Amino acid sequence: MPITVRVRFFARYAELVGRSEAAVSLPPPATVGDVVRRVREDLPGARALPERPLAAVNMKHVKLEAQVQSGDEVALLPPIAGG
Amino acid sequence: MPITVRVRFFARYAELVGRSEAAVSLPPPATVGDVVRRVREDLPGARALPERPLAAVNMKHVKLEAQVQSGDEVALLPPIAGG
Amino acid sequence: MRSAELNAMSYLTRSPISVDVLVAEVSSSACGGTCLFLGTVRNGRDEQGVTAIEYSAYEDMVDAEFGRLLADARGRWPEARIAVRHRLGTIPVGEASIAIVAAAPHRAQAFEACRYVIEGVKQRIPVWKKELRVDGSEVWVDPAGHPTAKPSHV
Amino acid sequence: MRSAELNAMSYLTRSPISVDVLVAEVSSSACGGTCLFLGTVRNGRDEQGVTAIEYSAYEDMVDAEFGRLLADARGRWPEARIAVRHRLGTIPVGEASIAIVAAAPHRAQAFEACRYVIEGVKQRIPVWKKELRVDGSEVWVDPAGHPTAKPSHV
Repeated sequence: MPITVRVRFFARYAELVGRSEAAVSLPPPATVGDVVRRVREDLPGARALPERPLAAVNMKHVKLEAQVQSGDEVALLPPIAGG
Repeated sequence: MPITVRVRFFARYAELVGRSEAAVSLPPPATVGDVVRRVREDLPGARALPERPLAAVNMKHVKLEAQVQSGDEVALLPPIAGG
Repeated sequence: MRSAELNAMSYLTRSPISVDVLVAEVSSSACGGTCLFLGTVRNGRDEQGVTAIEYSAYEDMVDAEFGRLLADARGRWPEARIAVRHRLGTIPVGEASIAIVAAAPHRAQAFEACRYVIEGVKQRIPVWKKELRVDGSEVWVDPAGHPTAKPSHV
Repeated sequence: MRSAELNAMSYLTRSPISVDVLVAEVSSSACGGTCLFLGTVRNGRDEQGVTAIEYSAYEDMVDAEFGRLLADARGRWPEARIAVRHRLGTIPVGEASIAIVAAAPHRAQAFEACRYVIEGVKQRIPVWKKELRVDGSEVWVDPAGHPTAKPSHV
């Protein structure tokens, strides 16, 4: 039973990938890093994303080693430039 | 030829002395400390002033050892409470 | 899509930030010191003909992360009253993109809490900016040359 | 007596302080960070039924000393733009007695310059305050239990 997560792209990453979100499925167990690798392989333009971007799961900052579960919202975040 | 300075009192010190200024004459050479001693001796109520108050001469903070000259404005300053 | 709505409960706004409103939110007779920080769009020595900056965000996460950041600040300065507003959209040079206000019984707490929050914003709050230049070009701002650095609290 | 006049060139005012005016005085497209400090009359845990504070000053010296203090600050942070206003007279609880604003290209300069000026005020600027209490009594405020301490810069 594969894990399916919703991946969201923001700012420059959304421009690079040409979309703001995608559904990604992969076999368990899977980490955020696995999601990133799958995205970079499967989505046109996603090769331009860094191999180790900032990431959040369900709106919390996480390391790329964090596990993901079906239904999670995984966000790939360009370098933060708020304020 | 005595030195004559204008002494100014502020806030609580003006209340203690019952006036906001006084002319003080004393023999040269004289320091701010000499002015304070003379004030405490001569003016009613001035005994209640501290022996070593904050002081300014011509609107600059000074030590009590600073020399005074005729025409100087010597101010005795209660503990600063600005802001 | 919930992130498109900027409602009254959000730390985000698309309108100019009112300093008066923010200061009023935190004012209290128990507080003797208030520190306000305003971040404004700059066209200075390090910029080249910037006319405005377009701010975008992962809006739901901004609100969640601001909630955690302010909870952290309140844990450190329990007596501080803190309010924050981040503006999104196109902001012209000279106008504020962020305002943080911290009121506290004593000034040291107010300064420290305010500074803590803006430093946290720079590390944690998922907002991005694109410089709009006089020549018509647009450039994403990559702060401080740490393009893939992780926030230190992760 | 010149000290009775509070003219436009003074750092002193007898009216409520306008934060907007002060921020506008320092704003510049080269400045990305602005830090404002407001000192407000407090009726908190450490006070007993304070309704207002009456501020008085050695007014000519306040202006002279503020000039020196701001020159010191500008020497340390040459890119900072700093404005300050101290209010005198009877100020009710919750209203500001002092406002200091520092704008600078980067936020650290703005915070540091603003903090430097308020710390200098507490040490150097000859202003005094008398608490007016609900029971009708009046008490001169002697800050921090150092009644005859000299400012450290003397």
